[in-house]
Amino acid sequence: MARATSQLYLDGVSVSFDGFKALNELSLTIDPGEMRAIIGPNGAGKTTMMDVITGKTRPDTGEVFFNGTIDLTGEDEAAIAELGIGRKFQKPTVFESHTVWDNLELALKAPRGPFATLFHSITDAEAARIGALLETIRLSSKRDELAANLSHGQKQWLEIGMLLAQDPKLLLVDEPAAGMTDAETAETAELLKEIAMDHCVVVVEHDMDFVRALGVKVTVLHEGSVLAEGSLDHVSADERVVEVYLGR
Amino acid sequence: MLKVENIDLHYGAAQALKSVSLTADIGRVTCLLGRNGVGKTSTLRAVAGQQPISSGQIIWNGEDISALPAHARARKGIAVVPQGREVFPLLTVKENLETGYAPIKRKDRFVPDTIFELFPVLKDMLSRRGGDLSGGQQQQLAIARALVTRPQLLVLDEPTEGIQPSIIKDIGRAISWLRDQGTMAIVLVEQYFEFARDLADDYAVMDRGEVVLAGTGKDMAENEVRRYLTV
Amino acid sequence: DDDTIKVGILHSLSGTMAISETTLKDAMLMLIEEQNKKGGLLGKQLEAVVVDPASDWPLFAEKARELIEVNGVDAVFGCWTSVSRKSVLPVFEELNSLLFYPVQYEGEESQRNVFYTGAAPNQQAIPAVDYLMNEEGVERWVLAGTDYVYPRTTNKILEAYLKAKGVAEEDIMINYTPFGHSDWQTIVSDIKTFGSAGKKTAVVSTINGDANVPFYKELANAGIKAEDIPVVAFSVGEEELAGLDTEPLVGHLAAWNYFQSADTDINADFIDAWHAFIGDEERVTNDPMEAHFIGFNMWVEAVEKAGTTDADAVIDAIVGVTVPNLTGGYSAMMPNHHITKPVLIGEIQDDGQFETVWETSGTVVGDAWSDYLDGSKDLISDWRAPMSCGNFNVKTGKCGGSGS
Amino acid sequence: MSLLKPLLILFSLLLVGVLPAAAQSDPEALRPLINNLADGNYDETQRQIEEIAATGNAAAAPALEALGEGDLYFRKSDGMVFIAVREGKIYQLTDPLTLEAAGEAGRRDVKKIRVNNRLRRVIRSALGSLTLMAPDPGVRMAAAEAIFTARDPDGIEALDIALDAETDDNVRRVMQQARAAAVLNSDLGPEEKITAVGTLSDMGNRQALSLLLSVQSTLDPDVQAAAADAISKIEQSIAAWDAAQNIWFGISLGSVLLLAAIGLAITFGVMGVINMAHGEMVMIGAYVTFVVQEIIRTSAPGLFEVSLFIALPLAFLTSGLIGVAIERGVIRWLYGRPLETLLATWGISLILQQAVRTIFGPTNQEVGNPDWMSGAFELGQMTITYNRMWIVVFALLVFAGLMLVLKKTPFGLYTRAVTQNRRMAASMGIRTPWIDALTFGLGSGIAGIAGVALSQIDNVSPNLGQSYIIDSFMVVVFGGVGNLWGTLVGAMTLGVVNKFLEPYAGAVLGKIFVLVFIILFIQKRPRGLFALKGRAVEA
Amino acid sequence: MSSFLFRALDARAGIFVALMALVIVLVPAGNLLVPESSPFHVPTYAVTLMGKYLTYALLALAVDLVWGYCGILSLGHAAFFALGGYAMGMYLMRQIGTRGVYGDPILPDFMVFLNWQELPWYWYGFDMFWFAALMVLLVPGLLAFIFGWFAFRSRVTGVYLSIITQALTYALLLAFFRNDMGFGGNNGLTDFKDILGFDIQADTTRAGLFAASGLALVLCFLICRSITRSKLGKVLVAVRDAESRTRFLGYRVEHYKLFVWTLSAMMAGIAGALYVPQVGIINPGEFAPANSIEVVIWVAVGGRGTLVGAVLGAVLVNFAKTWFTAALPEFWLFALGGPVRLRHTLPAQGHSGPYRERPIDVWQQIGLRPG
Ligand SMILES: Nc1ncnc2c1ncn2[C@@H]1O[C@H](COP(=O)(O)OP(=O)(O)OP(=O)(O)O)[C@@H](O)[C@H]1O
Ligand SMILES: Nc1ncnc2c1ncn2[C@@H]1O[C@H](COP(=O)(O)OP(=O)(O)OP(=O)(O)O)[C@@H](O)[C@H]1O
Ligand SMILES: [Mg+2]
Ligand SMILES: [Mg+2]
Repeated sequence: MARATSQLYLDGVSVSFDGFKALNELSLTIDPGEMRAIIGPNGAGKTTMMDVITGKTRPDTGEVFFNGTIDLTGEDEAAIAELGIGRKFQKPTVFESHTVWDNLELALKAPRGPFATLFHSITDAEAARIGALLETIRLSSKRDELAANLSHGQKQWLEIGMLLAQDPKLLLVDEPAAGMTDAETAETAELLKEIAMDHCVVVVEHDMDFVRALGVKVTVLHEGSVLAEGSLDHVSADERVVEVYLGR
Repeated sequence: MLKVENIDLHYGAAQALKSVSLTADIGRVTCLLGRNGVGKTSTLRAVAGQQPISSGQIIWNGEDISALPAHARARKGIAVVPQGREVFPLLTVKENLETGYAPIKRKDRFVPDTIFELFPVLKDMLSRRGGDLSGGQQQQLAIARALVTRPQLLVLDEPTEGIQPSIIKDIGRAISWLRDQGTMAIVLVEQYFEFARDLADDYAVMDRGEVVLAGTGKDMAENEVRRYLTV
Repeated sequence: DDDTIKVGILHSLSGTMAISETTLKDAMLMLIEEQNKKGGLLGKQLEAVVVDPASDWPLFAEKARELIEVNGVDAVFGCWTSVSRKSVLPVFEELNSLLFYPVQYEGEESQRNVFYTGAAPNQQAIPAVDYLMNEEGVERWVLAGTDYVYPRTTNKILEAYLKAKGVAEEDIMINYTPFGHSDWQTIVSDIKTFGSAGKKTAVVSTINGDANVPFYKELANAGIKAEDIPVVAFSVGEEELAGLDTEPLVGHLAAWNYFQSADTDINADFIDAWHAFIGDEERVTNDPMEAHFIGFNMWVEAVEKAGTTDADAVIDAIVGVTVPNLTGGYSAMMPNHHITKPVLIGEIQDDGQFETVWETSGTVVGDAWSDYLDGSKDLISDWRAPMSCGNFNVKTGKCGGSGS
Repeated sequence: MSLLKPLLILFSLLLVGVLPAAAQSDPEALRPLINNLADGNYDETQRQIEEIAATGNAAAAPALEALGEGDLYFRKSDGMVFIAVREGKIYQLTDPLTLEAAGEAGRRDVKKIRVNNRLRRVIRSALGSLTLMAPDPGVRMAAAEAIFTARDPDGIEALDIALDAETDDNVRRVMQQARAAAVLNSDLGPEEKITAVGTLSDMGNRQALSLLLSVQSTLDPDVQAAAADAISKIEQSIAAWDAAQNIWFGISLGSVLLLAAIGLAITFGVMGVINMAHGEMVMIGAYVTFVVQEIIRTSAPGLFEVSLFIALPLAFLTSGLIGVAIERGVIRWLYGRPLETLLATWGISLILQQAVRTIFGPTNQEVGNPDWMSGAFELGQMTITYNRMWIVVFALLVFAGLMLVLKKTPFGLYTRAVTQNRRMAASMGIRTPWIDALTFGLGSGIAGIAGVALSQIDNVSPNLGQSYIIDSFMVVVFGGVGNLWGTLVGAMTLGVVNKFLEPYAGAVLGKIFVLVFIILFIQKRPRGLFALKGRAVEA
Repeated sequence: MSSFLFRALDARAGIFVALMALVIVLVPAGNLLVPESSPFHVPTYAVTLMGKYLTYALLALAVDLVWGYCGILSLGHAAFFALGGYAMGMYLMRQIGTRGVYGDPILPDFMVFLNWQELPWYWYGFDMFWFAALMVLLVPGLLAFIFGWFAFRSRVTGVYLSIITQALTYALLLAFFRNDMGFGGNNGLTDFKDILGFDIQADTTRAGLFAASGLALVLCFLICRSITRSKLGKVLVAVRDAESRTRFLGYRVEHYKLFVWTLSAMMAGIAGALYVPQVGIINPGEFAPANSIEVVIWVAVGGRGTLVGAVLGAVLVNFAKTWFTAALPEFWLFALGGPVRLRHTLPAQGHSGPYRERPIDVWQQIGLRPG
């Protein structure tokens, strides 16, 4: 029931590494158009969850469905990306020997087959889109720089730009504000809220101000399963969340 | 004490630092702030010897160390917690910590208990490979690893990145505790303004490769600094 | 410059074959030097042109072309492996020059521009088998070789020959190994097994090059003594033995047309000259060196006879030229461009030399075409006018092979 | 050569001194017979030898021994026969019967009495019956074995006498087996023969089988049946032993692969340098062995037995230092550019090969096996050669030693840290240049000592390294780059697979199948046998 | 499509193509039209030699496409080259007809003297040029496709891939050495007489083969260049740098790899096919792993990932080899080993090149080490 109407549906997902349970019977449902913040202690399994959704890690048990019908556990990374799931990694990963512009061009939504790309030439609309994205991530001045030459924070921004360029249905954003100044963090929150108007977004972040600024439902993970769920105020009031995560 | 005097630093032809100067005293925390890409990490790399400088001087305890390789600087008591963690992915947590034995005397070659008190999670994961840890766990390991070398100068590049709030608080307490020991100078790069403000004894703000504002922590005027941190 | 006559030397000085061929380059340099001391040829000095085809077969063709076209040499002494010879053949044919090929080979070839001074199978393999059969009473045969054309052909010929002599199918074991094979445990143990069937057994080895050393080491360690299962080899000479402790190998055999131990004055002189030239008393001589010695002298004589180095004239003049070989007899160039040679069977001694235990009473004429192979038994070769054909079919009476 | 003579005399004196007085009554009586050896062809010589043996006069043993060794000569001037040993351009002569020095002769004055394999066999069996009573059990054993192979019925009598006197159980057993062999070849009655078949059946090895097979057709029906039983029994047990033998071959090949690859497991596996010059380090180790033996040969022959132990540290140092030099001179500029290390080390490998070729010449060099590395022993029906056995042991020792260094010492830890993140390792205070140089030196040094071992089974030539480089890379990659256990298991697996394929497919196809096996295996496990898994690897 | 090829022709490529066109015209002209006495005469020896270099250049180009742009370090490309060569060699063998030493109209000499009774099935069709030409493309292409299909799908990368390509060529080497394979064993295929009816030893034929090699090189260069400059080229570089990241963007990495890998193998096949008639022999030695490594070295010397560099590297190194093996026969290995080494000892990127900056990423490319 819940599955049919959901955008993303995880049920009873477990993953273990050499006996260590990184995810433990995790269940989670994201509705279409919803933005969800996920918080939880280091090692709670947030990144692992994203790995499971994007096909990087296969769950030992449990179901993962996209759009209510598509079983993601049977698909590989490329297929999942093609379905419309985009991801920003916790550690920024960009194509270092490509320029900032080319990084965005590669991410841009377009047919992905070898022959399509072989005969592809860039359209004005695409160029304009990349230009706009460069503005958004404030890297216009670095458009012809190799991505290798960016600072840590700039790489974060570039990766966010690439995620936007893909225009996926579901965005998985792992710690977007890490390494950003407070002002930039606030701005990122605005940006995500804007995107969330017509996309489904899952954000992982440790910055409570940022999560507060998003103003969405929060899920707290702990030891591989959901510890609490609700508004930020609601979960912050939970003793266990304070104990394992927020601290005093 | 550390004295950075008018250093320039280039990546190929591009200049990343222009005549940057900075001091850090034993028993004090010096905070370095600035937007993305202004040269904070570059400054720290220059201090740690990871990137050669093209002019200027770096003086540590009265000695010019500008030309020393990184490992020699580590042997002089400089430890770094780099941006992006850089733990050794295939070494276990224990082995990662033991790499910190390299610059210290044989009798000091053990992991102080305070480290595990600070980061209890590491104790549980001693035999897990560094690369398998979660992002925040890696960050904790990186800090712990630096502390194993019993440094006199601790250089931290955004140590709170990706760490859960409760541990950020612990790290804050730990840094002030270390400062209060009075044996260590600490240079901290931090984006998280409040965290920085609470810890800073001195501060410097960078913009486009230059230090544009500096002073003691007490008169770190929020507005003025924020001006350089907003877009 | 016209005041010298140029001689090309086409031997690998690097790569896998350098181990064998470098010596031949030195031998040629020595022969040329000696000839110059004697006053050169046709009143001119000889000049050696050395190139390195680097054990790379296409490079052999390229270097041959370079020698002939660019350096203008009048004759080339060179090649070791069959494939290198095959590679340069068309070049010599096209540019009409001369090649002297000094190594024992599988036969089945006779080319106008090439002179084969090494042994053909009938000058090596068959006498060796005869010896084992008659002298040692061998009844069971292991034919072990490296997997390439020379062993394949030789073994084909030997198989046919043995069967013709009444040896049963199950008394012949044929085994091939890759080039440079170094782990002989299985094969040596197979040989041991095969040899324990109660009949006197021998191994006929066409194992090539470097693979011999580990083979003999394994053989020695496994305790296979020459008295029990003798091995007769066609590719193991003094040079190969130099890399081995021969103590445990005493009594194993080799068939060649020359051994350094040959007790003749001309050989003693040759060895002395070689030691003086190379500056090392320990260096050995071997069969291909003798082949170059013979080939070179034949060429010198033919040039003198023809009064020119012109290829056509020399090709005409050289057939029938007879020069002394190092074992006390004479070798003659036959119309099929192969030479006459004595066949010697030698036993390995503990000093790394061979001692001749048997030899043919006279010399044997090298057969270009084997009598034991279907395709070639009707072929003969004669490069003299009027036949002037390398593959004349006596059945059809036509030049051009046996095909219909 | 010069050593041989005193040894020979000593040996002969031993023989002569203890033989029953009757048998050595008059050595001079033998002189005409011995001098007769000088003329005639092989057939005649054979008759002479048999005649000498028939006298049963043990004084003939040294002469026959020398004949077998090729040391018996005759003087052209008077046809007298001597034992001669060459010293430079002249020969030192020894009287074959009295064993007294008999002057010297020029190279052209004497002529060797030729022997061939057939004669050696005859001599061996003749000596067998002459030395059955020797005091040294080793000699008696050899004598009995000689009679076994000769299967000469005439030996039975001598054996019976010897058996009565024999005290050593092992020799006794071999004598009985020899007697059985002779009996089967004789015209004794069926009872005797059935007992003999029984003895051989208990012996149970290939020699027994071979003997039974060859006489089977000549036997009476009863005996034939017994023989047939014995044959099938022996064949069964041999088949079982064959499988064991194959596994041993596999392990032994595996050890060679392991030795060849283990240095590479460090320079390539741990450091990530695609080290094409690895084979040359092995080759240099082998040449060090050669040089050591050469020096020993000329200045301290007594040390030959320990030459390998002298060579090991020297080879380690030589290859190791060359490795350090290569690292300091070339590789250190290329960290982070592994593919260029491929080029650079390829260039170095060419240069090293050519350098060795220039210094030592292009031909094979002789490296001898010390006695403890030669020969074989029987384990059940398996023949295990000493050199292979010691190489297996040695390979495992090297492996264990290396494992200890890498896992249990700070050096090992620092090495791994440096290769995983050079910049960060430096910031931890690790002297990266040192570690790089030492690690590369260690890998090269290990390759060098592998060369010492390989010199015992393979060619020592400039090409030595080339023949192992591909296999080494296959082993390291098959086992999983960066995992020493992988290298061990990989080497052994490939060795055993190869040895099980070889009897069926032949050496050539066998090798092809092994390569195909590797290709397919990598499809299943794209990071080798002992693949590292998890986030740490992919990241 | 036209825009596709057009894209290749920027200034740099233009210069290269123009130069090549000049060479293709001038060298044969210098050989055939200029009298031998003239200093401008190009000897036949030189024509053949340069023709050989051009085929090597084409092989290097093929390697550069997969290695320089897609990060697949093939240590087995000589296999495709040799297979193309064998396909051509088989055609040339069949053309000999009754001119072989045994005069057998069907069977090549080596089959006659090893007592083969009839032509093996896989030799059928090779008497027709079109069929052989097709096989020149198909055989290497198919092998590459099958090999790549499995390897890329199983995500074999880095050194693991390099080593199994080496295993592939090594296995083929051993297989072709076997006389039982029916390809002439170690001696390979030789003694060719004519190609398409032209005498293979005639100067005109040689000049023609030279021109054909030059044209093939230019054509393949243009194809490679348009590929690398297309978006597909950018994807390839992305795969080279961060394969798994490319997957997360939705690109099917294995399809991309398979595409260029197969294409590259076919180019190598063409190179081999043009090589064989010019050098006059094809034997299993061409499969030797060392040959493949040498090709990689040409590419690296000329500059990986530049295409033109690969061509230059191949010509340069081979020219040096030709020259040294004649001029310094004993020492040419020193001479060749030296520069290869020296060139790379220079700290090419100064002290702060991107390589020093991010060692881990380059390591990752070949899968040696995690990031
Ligand atoms: N391959 C692996 N082997 C062993 N343990 C692993 C492996 N991968 C992940 N883990 C463990 O699984 C747990 C979950 O990791 P994960 O990265 O999902 O945490 P997270 O919630 O993203 O944490 P953070 O907030 O620090 O990023 C951690 O304890 C980590 O150490
Ligand atoms: N390896 C490099 N090569 C070339 N340019 C670089 C390199 N690393 C950094 N830069 C450039 O140098 C400038 C300073 O970078 P630095 O990493 O010091 O910034 P930062 O202040 O630490 O930024 P962040 O907050 O994003 O970490 C940036 O503009 C960046 O683009
Ligand atoms: Mg995480
Ligand atoms: Mg930074």
